[in-house]
Amino acid sequence: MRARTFAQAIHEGLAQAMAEDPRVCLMGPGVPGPTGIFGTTTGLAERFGAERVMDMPSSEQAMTGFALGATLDGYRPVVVHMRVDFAVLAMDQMVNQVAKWHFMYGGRLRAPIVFRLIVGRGWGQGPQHSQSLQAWFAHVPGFKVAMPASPRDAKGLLVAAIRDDSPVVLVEHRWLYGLSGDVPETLYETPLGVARIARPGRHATVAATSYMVIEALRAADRLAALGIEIEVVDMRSLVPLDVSTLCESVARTGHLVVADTGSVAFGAGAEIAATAAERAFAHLRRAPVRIGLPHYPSPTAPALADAYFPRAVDIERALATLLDVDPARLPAEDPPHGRWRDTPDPSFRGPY
Amino acid sequence: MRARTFAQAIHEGLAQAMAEDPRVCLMGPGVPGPTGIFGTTTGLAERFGAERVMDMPSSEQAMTGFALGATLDGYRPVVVHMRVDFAVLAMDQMVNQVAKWHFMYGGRLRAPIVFRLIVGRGWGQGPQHSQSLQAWFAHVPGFKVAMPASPRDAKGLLVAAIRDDSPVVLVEHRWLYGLSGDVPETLYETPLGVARIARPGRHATVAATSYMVIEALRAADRLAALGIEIEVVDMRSLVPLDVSTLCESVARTGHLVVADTGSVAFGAGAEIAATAAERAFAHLRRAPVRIGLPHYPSPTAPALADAYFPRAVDIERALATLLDVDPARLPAEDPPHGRWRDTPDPSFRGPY
Amino acid sequence: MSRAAPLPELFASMLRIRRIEEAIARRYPEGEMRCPVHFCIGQEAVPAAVCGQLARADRVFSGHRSHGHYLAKGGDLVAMLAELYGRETGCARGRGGSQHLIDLDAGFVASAPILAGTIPIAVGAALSATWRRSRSVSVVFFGDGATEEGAFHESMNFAAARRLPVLFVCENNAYSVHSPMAGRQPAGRRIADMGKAYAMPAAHADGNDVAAVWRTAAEALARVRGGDGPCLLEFETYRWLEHCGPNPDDALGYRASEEVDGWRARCPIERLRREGVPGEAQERALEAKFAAEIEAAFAAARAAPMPDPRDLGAFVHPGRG
Amino acid sequence: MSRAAPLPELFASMLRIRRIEEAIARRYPEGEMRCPVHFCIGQEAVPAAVCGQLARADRVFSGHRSHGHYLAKGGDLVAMLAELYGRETGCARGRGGSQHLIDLDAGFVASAPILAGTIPIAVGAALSATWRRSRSVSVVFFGDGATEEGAFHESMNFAAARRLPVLFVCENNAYSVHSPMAGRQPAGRRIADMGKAYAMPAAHADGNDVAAVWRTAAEALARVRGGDGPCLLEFETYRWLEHCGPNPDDALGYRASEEVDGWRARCPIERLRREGVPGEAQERALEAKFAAEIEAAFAAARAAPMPDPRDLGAFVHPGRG
Ligand SMILES: Cc1ncc(C[n+]2csc(CCOP(=O)(O)OP(=O)(O)O)c2C)c(N)n1
Ligand SMILES: Cc1ncc(C[n+]2csc(CCOP(=O)(O)OP(=O)(O)O)c2C)c(N)n1
Ligand SMILES: [Mg+2]
Ligand SMILES: [Mg+2]
Repeated sequence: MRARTFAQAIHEGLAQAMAEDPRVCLMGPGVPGPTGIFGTTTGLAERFGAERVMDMPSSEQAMTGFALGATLDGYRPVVVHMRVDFAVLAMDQMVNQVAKWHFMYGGRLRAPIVFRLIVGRGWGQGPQHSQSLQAWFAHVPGFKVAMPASPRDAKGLLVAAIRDDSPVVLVEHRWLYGLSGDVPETLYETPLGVARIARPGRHATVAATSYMVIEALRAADRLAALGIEIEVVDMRSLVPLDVSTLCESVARTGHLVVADTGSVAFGAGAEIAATAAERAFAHLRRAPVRIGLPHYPSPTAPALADAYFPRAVDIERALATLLDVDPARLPAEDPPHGRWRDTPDPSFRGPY
Repeated sequence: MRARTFAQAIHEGLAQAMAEDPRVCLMGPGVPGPTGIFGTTTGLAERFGAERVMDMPSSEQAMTGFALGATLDGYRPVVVHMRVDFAVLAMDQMVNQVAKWHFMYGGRLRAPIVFRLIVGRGWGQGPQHSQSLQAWFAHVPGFKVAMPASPRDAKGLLVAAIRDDSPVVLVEHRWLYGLSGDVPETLYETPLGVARIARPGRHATVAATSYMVIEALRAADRLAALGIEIEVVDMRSLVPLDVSTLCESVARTGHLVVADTGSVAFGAGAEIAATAAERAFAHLRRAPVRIGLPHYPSPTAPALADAYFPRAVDIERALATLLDVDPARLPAEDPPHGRWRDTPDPSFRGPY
Repeated sequence: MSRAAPLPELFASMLRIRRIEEAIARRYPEGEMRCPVHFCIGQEAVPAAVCGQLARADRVFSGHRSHGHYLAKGGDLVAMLAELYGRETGCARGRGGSQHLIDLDAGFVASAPILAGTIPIAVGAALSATWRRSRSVSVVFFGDGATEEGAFHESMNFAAARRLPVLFVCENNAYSVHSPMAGRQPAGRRIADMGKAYAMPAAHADGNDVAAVWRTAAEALARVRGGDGPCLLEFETYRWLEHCGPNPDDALGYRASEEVDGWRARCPIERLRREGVPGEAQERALEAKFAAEIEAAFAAARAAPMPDPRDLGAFVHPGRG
Repeated sequence: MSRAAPLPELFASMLRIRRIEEAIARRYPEGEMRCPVHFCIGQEAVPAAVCGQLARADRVFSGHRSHGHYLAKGGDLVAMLAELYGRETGCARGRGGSQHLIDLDAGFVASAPILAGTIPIAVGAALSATWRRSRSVSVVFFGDGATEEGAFHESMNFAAARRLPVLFVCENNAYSVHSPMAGRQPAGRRIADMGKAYAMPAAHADGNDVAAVWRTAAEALARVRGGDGPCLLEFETYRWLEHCGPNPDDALGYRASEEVDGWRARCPIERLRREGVPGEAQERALEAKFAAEIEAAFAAARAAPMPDPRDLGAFVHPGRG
């Protein structure tokens, strides 16, 4: 095992992809800066030059167009937004131009751009800095959308995205950045559109995205003590959606809980649940259940945020109901490492 | 019956709401212009003055902020976008500010703004002028979202939206503008969040939005000849979603087809289908089916557009499969009024 | 130094655009070109004079009113008409229509109707041109209305900050659909004055005087090509027909008829003709040539096949490159 | 004519902001203010001198670095601290945190961290003020980075086109997070020069010279109040601490230490002190007063209740108004 953090895995993927292909370039405010997008781009400007690792003004809309224009000369830009929320300013260029670029000129142009959108949860990121809008991008024809949940996939999906000729939106969750795991040294791909059985099990399926995979694995761990075997499917991509892995798992278990990082209503989980209802209807023994954010903006105060963001315990409760387990038998939730649950682990320090 | 077109109904709703409440004002490029947003605003500037019926520069993003700022003085702006696609330029102000305005200042501010977003389908509107992005707005906490399908509701939902203290997104489909129907003269509301049984039936439910209600009614008409009774539920609002009307209908019929004007994938139909799967699971005899746009951008050429946009015939086929009706028994589709099906009725003339 | 305006060629270029637009307008009511079309009749001088001095490798971008730019840059006429007719042989294979013209061989990269949408893309192309140490420049055409969009500012700012080889060309026809400038933009300043916000050289000229457009563009292009960074040009001109579609719209009353008549009298083609350019015989020859070309082009476009509905899903995602 | 700068009052206003920010910085590492905080230490002159000459009915808007603007406009200190502590008694009831300050009684309408996000809102408030024939003006504060956003341009354009009563105030501290101006904005022009793009009067001054800020703002406010339309002001200043958080960040190396030291030497408070304002005794009295006020405010804020998690869904949709 070659242990690397999620952030290091992204860094390595970027460095290797840039070394492999001189057309790969990075753009975004702060990308070449001293803190290097949470450490994921540090030193790359020094190594590959300021032309390929570009600082940018705060002009999210036009920056997207700059990247698109550069594809005309064969470049393959990776555009970075420190918060998903900032990409909201770029929706016109992303949706009206980039996503449709190949199609609307009859295949004569391509837009091989990767958008790294970071979900900024925790420490009071609040209403304008912690949205999780993957469902938007997945809804727009032309994009591929991936959401890595492990260091290995953080690198592998990034490399696959960079090599793909479609525009790809990568949603990276800040709470995964410190997570450590096995990351091969080679330049490998995690194919877009292929889910992963993160943990096999036979009593129920939890189909999860991004950071919710970690919470699902925690839930599975804790339910194992009760003899309940949960299968955790890390969806990895929303577009293409791996319908067969999802439905085969549901066919094995008969139960589905979907856990996504975004709002439940009209969210990614709706597509996953609806797909399972359509394609694995005969196998579903009970109604599918969705876990995610309630239909409220993201609050800042930790007293509210702790109640807002779903955790393993919410998944456990949903599974208990599905599987007729007396909720009283569920293990008590671990206490937070401090007073609040708004930071991912004890070593994390504010400001953010 | 007081027959008015959908466009006239909007006009009347605006005029009456402005007469009732001097705080209601309209903004948007072309709003006071000679063609008056497809006739929905004609003459209002003359009647209510240029201050309340404001032309605007093409600055969609900032225009949204102007409307929001005006709410500080108690105004209730109705912001008009001639195409949904133009609102994409305003997503930052709409989503990061307007939708969260009341919440993120702890209830001290309100954003009673109505956004009229027009879906520009047909006559080669093409990739950048015919998107139907209601699922986006419905996914963002803070908005209410409504989609009138009849002249009566075009007025009633508009009036309800104007009087509501939340920001409300109204999605208006161009192909409904010429539709005629009964429109009461009084200033009435169609309550947000209440669906309507547009046609009762007992064999299957079609839950439809906006223009797809018309196609669903056509399908129901044609299937009636085979003795099949389809219940058409006009969802009318996405947020709040009328879960009980939906689920009660499914409980009666046991079958659900969802027909939405947008892309199927991660679309409004996913939420409706998932909700039915969750809340009416025991009543569903077969898997729900979704009808909508394939996951491709909108093509311009009529030869492609005719295949792209779903019609009654697609709903009929889905119902036939659900109800074990031999598709050969389905009535043949009516021929188009011209060579193509890219205009709503024979009296329609280009350019658009 | 740049050469003097080649007036006979510019005349030919303008006349060709005019005749093509007129032919489209004539056939549009047949209902076979089933997409919105924005005619540039009356505005031909700017495309002719600006594109007339570009190399093939220079890249042109435009918006909804793009026929003139496409044609003047050398875009294929049959492919454009086929696009309007929704044919598989259209320049965008029928997927885009009149508002999505493209001819990469001619260096006409892309037009698109979302206002200001192609402006940042043109800047990006200029950026990557500098990476490649290429000498090609980006030229982007847009209307007065498009300058109201934030993307215009973001693009101007970045192009100036990085001194990129972009020529920003505003065709100011005084209206955005039916809205006049008053209330949309500040009084007492020209659009060209916005260059000052970015320390960007800018110039303004009569957009119906093809020689003036030529000179103004020549100077700006010399700067841009010389590596001195971007320039902004504003040309005042006027659209003769309705905003979208083939008819006059004087009945709507948003433009005073004296104003419309005044501008019609300032026809850029007629202006040269009055100066004796190119001469009657030459003009007759041009008319005959264009008439034949246009007729043949319409015939070819109309004979071309429609896209196959089974290919609806083509070009959504490219194969691996 | 406006009165001369009331230096002792401005000193007091700046010192108060400084001491409050220092107190927050001191307690921030305790980990009880759990939200990102952007300190304005070093930049106190602009909020003090601009807000110091506003009426309560004038409406102020700001961005992420808003403490100074809120306090100088008369925002309630306890409510601000309670907001940082995530308390139900916070000015935004804990929903917003440091980046969403509000005090409607004081005419501090809203701050929000999305860059340039409040600029159009301020313009809209000015628009509706004209509808009401009110004499209140909108003042919006933003950084140099925010001027790169398209919404800035769209707002300037519209405010100028309609001659709205808005004062645009740019605090140019030469950095956007860690990025210097070079490469982000054109060389050879000031941000104030952007006024020319909109025929909008603009001025530039040393943002660490509180008297200069006062004079510059006074002139502009007289114009804006007089119905002559908007003005743009640019004040050069400097942030002493890291972009976000309570510590210096000299170790990151993006700012030369001579530069940081040079600006620290140009402390706006020290500058007045050197000129003998307000005098030692007065200063001691102010220090004592602020220390007591701040201690009491922290105590009150910390004693206040947390929001009840059962109220998570409150304020998503208002009741009918
Ligand atoms: C973002 C956006 N908003 C609105 C429109 C609708 N629209 C199409 S053309 C046009 C007028 C543009 O005026 P101008 O840029 O001056 O070009 P002109 O039509 O005068 O050539 C408008 C508002 C659009 N296409 N895109
Ligand atoms: C739309 C958007 N993009 C990016 C950011 C991230 N961001 C927060 S503060 C900041 C720097 C802004 O610089 P400036 O406007 O000069 O203000 P300063 O911090 O220097 O006071 C950036 C880029 C943001 N908040 N919003
Ligand atoms: Mg124009
Ligand atoms: Mg700054």
